[in-house]
Amino acid sequence: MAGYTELTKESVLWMYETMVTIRRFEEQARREADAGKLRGIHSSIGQEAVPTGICALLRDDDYVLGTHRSHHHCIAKGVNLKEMMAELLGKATGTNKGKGGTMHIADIRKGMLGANGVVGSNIPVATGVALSAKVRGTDQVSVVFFGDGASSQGSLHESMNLASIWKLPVLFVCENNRYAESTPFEYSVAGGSVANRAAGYAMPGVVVDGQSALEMFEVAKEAIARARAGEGPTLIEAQTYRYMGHMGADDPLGYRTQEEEDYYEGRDCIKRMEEHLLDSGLATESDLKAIDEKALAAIAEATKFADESPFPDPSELTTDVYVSYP
Amino acid sequence: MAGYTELTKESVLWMYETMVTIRRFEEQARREADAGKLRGIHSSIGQEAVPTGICALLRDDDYVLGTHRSHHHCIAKGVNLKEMMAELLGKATGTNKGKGGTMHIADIRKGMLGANGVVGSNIPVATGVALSAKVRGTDQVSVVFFGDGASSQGSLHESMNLASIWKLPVLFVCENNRYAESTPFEYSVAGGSVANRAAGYAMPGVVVDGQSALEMFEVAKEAIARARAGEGPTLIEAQTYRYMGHMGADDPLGYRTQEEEDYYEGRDCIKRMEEHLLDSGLATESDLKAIDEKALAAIAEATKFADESPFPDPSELTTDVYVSYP
Amino acid sequence: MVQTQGVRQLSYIQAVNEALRLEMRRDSTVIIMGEDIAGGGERDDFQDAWGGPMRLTKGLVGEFGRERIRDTPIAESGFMGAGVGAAATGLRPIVDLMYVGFLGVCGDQILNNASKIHYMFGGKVNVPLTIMTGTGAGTNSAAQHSETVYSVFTHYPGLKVVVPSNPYNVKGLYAAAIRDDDPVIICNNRQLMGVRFDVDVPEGDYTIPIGKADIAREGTDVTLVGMSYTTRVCLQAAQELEALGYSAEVVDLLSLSPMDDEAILESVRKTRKIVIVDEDYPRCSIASDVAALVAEQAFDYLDAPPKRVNPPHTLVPYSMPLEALFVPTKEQVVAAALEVMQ
Amino acid sequence: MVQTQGVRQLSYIQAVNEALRLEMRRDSTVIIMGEDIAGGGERDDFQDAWGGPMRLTKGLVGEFGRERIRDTPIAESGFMGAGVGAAATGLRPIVDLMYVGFLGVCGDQILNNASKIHYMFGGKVNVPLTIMTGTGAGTNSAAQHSETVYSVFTHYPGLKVVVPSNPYNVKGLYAAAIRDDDPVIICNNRQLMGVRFDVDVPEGDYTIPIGKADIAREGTDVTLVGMSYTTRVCLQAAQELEALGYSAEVVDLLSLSPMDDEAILESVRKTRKIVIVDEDYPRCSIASDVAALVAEQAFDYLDAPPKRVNPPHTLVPYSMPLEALFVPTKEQVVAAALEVMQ
Ligand SMILES: Cc1ncc(C[n+]2csc(CCOP(=O)(O)OP(=O)(O)O)c2C)c(N)n1
Ligand SMILES: Cc1ncc(C[n+]2csc(CCOP(=O)(O)OP(=O)(O)O)c2C)c(N)n1
Ligand SMILES: [Mg+2]
Ligand SMILES: [Mg+2]
Repeated sequence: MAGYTELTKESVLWMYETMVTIRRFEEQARREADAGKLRGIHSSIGQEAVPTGICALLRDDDYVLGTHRSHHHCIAKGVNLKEMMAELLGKATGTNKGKGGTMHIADIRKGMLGANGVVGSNIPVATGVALSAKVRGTDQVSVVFFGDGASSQGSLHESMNLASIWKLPVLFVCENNRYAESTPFEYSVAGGSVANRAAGYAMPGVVVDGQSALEMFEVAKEAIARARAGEGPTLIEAQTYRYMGHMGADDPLGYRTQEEEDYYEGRDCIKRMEEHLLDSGLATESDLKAIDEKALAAIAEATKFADESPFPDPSELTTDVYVSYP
Repeated sequence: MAGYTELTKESVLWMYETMVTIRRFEEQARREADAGKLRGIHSSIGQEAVPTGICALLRDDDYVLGTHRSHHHCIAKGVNLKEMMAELLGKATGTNKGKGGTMHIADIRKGMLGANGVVGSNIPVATGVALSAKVRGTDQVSVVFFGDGASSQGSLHESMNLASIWKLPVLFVCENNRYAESTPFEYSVAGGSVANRAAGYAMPGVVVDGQSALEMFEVAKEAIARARAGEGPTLIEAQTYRYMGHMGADDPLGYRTQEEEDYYEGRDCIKRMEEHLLDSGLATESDLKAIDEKALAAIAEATKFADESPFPDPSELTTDVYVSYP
Repeated sequence: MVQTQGVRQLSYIQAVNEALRLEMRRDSTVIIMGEDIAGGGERDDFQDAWGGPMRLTKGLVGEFGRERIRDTPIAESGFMGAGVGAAATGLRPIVDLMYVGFLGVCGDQILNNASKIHYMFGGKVNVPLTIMTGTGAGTNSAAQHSETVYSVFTHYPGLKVVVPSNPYNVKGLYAAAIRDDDPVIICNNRQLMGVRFDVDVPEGDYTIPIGKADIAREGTDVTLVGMSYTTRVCLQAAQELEALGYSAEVVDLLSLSPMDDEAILESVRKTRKIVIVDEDYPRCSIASDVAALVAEQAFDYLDAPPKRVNPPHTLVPYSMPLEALFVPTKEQVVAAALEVMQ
Repeated sequence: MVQTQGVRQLSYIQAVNEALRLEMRRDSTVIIMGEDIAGGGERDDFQDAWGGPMRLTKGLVGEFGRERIRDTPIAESGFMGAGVGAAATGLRPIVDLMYVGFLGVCGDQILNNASKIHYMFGGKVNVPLTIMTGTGAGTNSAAQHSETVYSVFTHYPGLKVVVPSNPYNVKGLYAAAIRDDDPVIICNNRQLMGVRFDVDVPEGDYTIPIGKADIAREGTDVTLVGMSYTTRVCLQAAQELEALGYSAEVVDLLSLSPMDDEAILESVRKTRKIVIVDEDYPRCSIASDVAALVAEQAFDYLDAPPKRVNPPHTLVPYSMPLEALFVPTKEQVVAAALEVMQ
């Protein structure tokens, strides 16, 4: 449970550690995939700051909903690393008992209401989660992440309209990493801006540097305050970049330039946070090293746990289809 | 085939006659429904000017696509009245051989590519029609009508985006008659404007008085010119009003006020066109009367034709499901 | 409606309305969403202007307010998805999908999310969503507004599907569906709405178990399997068969998923002949499924091939006389029954 | 791939690619739309960066250009509807629906428009739309990305559905589908993509008639009915049965709608026993439909109940060992065949 309200040493260090953990997790997940233990992952390396800056502000009872590319959302929301890694390997000890896998990790205890493999599909669901909070009279918020590609789905527009007329406590967060598979954002999004669409639905639309956890934090803080106060939804377009291929196997240089990659990697969210921590005296080099080692140790432990866990019992094939079925 | 390019005596009189014909047709259709010859119609009375002002500019080889409420679209596009009335009565001589009925009237020879009973469903189809024109290298345009209620469907947004990035020759025409069944437009459309949504898709969005055929003509002229020139789509929000209940049986005063009804009926498109014709000297009272009589005669003839036509042969139940099926 | 001594007669519509009212009183987490289910948007002067397409929800907003009775924009994918999300986080939403043909517009939320979340999340999240939808032909509404397609929902693991046939069972099945922890789709046949039934509808709340068929009429010579509207057709056919000297048993399925296989098999083991009457398109239909079931599991009991009565492989035509040929009729059922009885 | 003397071996992917190329050359009204079917948006420097999710469309943009090979935004409802509109007005569009589970997102356009326009418009408008979609489990992709659901398309009158099983027939069925004047859905099983087949694929263009089954192997003791991937499983089972001394006939359906009823019945009249092997969910499946067909129309020929082999009524799990239990296997088919043969 993060639940920070201000940028303090504690919250900033939490963000740094979270981003490092995500990156280390994804590096290991890629190794697992390369070893054939799972078919592949949609790596979130490069995009760590987006959910981190937002989730720093969220409580366990706030909700996050994700996409096919959601390991970073899960980790930022506090999902257990061991159970996540076990899920990737399809093990019985996984968050989803091995039934969901990389595109569907969920942990309701932590308010992670699931990744979702259908592009755009979780946006209405998140809107309903916000509705639930409103009807139950809580001040919980619901945050849904989706890609630039997903912004073309009608579900976003239906949901923005619904959330706006009902003043629902939801944040629509577009992780604009410039590509949907190989399709550039400039080609697929008319007008070249997702945030601009908000105006048509009478809600704020904000563009933010998604490679800066600090900026994400500030923007999210305002949106969350609005949501908790019953003032309705916000659309946030976080400009970010995925460093790897879409799902691993593809070579991104088939559809984007080295210059572009260099530009974004030069603005890497972890590097910039390191500079901030060191410059501001919030941490020393050895503090940072310790954090990285802690992350590596946690990932190693998670990997061991996953490896040693059993596969689901064959009977699990047909359980959990229903809560009850005579 | 209308295909006018300017507001001339001829085109204006064509519009007047078209609107009168629509109204007389709808009055008769309502009588047929009341007599139990069909279950009901979604009457277009009050909205005649919207398709009339646009279709005045269209050629037979341009396309129109409609909604559940589309008799006015069909008549404005030149569909045969006899075949339309026969279709309402489910007769073999109907536009659709009696198989489609009031919500599905189509006549491809006249470029009427069909009403559609699923709200929002024809918007992508119309976009594809425009794509076809583009790929085939013609300068045809595609016009799709939809209601204020339909504007909440994701299909509109997907289609606006597609049409914008591909610069397709399509007009998205929202007939904002202020209600979707009993739901007021101010409640269901966040921000209170459909036209405003266009900006997010980098296309023009225009609000126009839908109770004025002349204004519809001017706005459509520009949009059609844009479309034919390969400059892409336009979103037009025509402010209009349906005088009858949603489908006939309901009493609209259950959800709207007498004052509001009076206001819109005071701006009736036919009355205003009559004033324009008389004031400008383009027609005399007796000219107008002659036009009305012509319309009434045409409707009477259509009704007789429909009444005397046979129902489809029972074998028709299973024909036309496929072009070929072994 | 006339109240026979000791019999509380309600229309199908009234029974649904009563079930909704009782469940909403019982459980404050029950909410309803749909187009014009109250009507008038949020205008206070026009509250309850509509009450749903079939007036199933008429009057509820007065008792439960706009927070729980929610008019939606026309955005089925949006509000069906909202139902899924609300169901996963503490509410028991009922979503009105006006006509089942609009499944096409919101299929993703039903088929990819509602049905799969519980499984994909390892059983750790429930989706107690109820979907109510209008089905069936016979109303001069043409191909898009007259579908049945309950077989499609039945096809998908993770969904439950119920098909009430009269005011008594619809009331009990609504209560059961709303209290159920799985997503349940209730198919309300439009031709049942206005019909008079001689069944008693108790005033208080009660449930009818999902997954249990009802022997709507006992018989020994042939089994007629009905569901929703076709149960009515089967009962009429059974009466006619009686006049001809045959005793027909009518199995009213009530639930399609789970389906009460055993009730069907038991009846067939007794009568040794079966006619399945289904208003849905014939290919991959419930009728096919039941025919396959009895062929596979009661093969040695069958005196004649299992017989399916469906519409032909065609769409629902608009023209009324043509449409009348689409929906299975009493005459077709009688003829089919006579055929399997030789 | 190794070219055996006189045999032109292609992968399933290459065969599809070749069919698309030949049809696009033949007919300038053929266009293709879908996500990343070329890739790179409109950037000239990155043309053909992707070539479709299975690389089925790789290289086509080079020959036919961006006007006919159209990358789309992720908006299945939008571009499927665009396919319908283009098909109704002079083009023959092919729309790539990456995985069949995304049917949920664009069901309205397929089920309410593509399938119904010809009928609703009294036969006066044709919709020569071809939809190609990836089906099937076995790729560690979990419940939403592993469905088969061809039975849903088969259920709807107005749609045609084909299920190729190898590089030879997929090439011919693509050509037939593209030239067909009705909407046709082609299901490409993902497990067939990478497999080696010993079939000859002629270089020129040819069609395989939609609605005709193929007797993939002749036999006398039992009929095994397969479709798409399960045909392969049936052929393997038949080989194993042969080793056990039984002669199995394999009927490869190739089309589900229209279905070649007569080919199935003829085989069953000969073998008197049938096993239907189907990767789709069991309820209201093709297997049920075929079982009902033979029960109804070949009842007196059957020596044993028709036997269905489907996955259980469950969703596709992610975990690989669990997923392996989902898809019908050779072992299951052999066991089922032995069961019907006593
Ligand atoms: C409805 C649907 N269409 C297509 C896909 C296939 N697909 C998976 S990820 C993806 C690209 C998504 O792009 P974006 O939304 O930008 O997210 P990113 O991958 O960049 O994180 C596509 C097309 C899908 N999963 N769901
Ligand atoms: C997808 C879908 N949802 C709901 C309906 C039921 N319905 C028919 S007309 C209508 C209202 C449409 O309102 P609007 O778009 O404003 O058009 P209008 O009736 O005012 O012309 C509704 C909800 C439908 N036909 N299709
Ligand atoms: Mg992206
Ligand atoms: Mg309206």
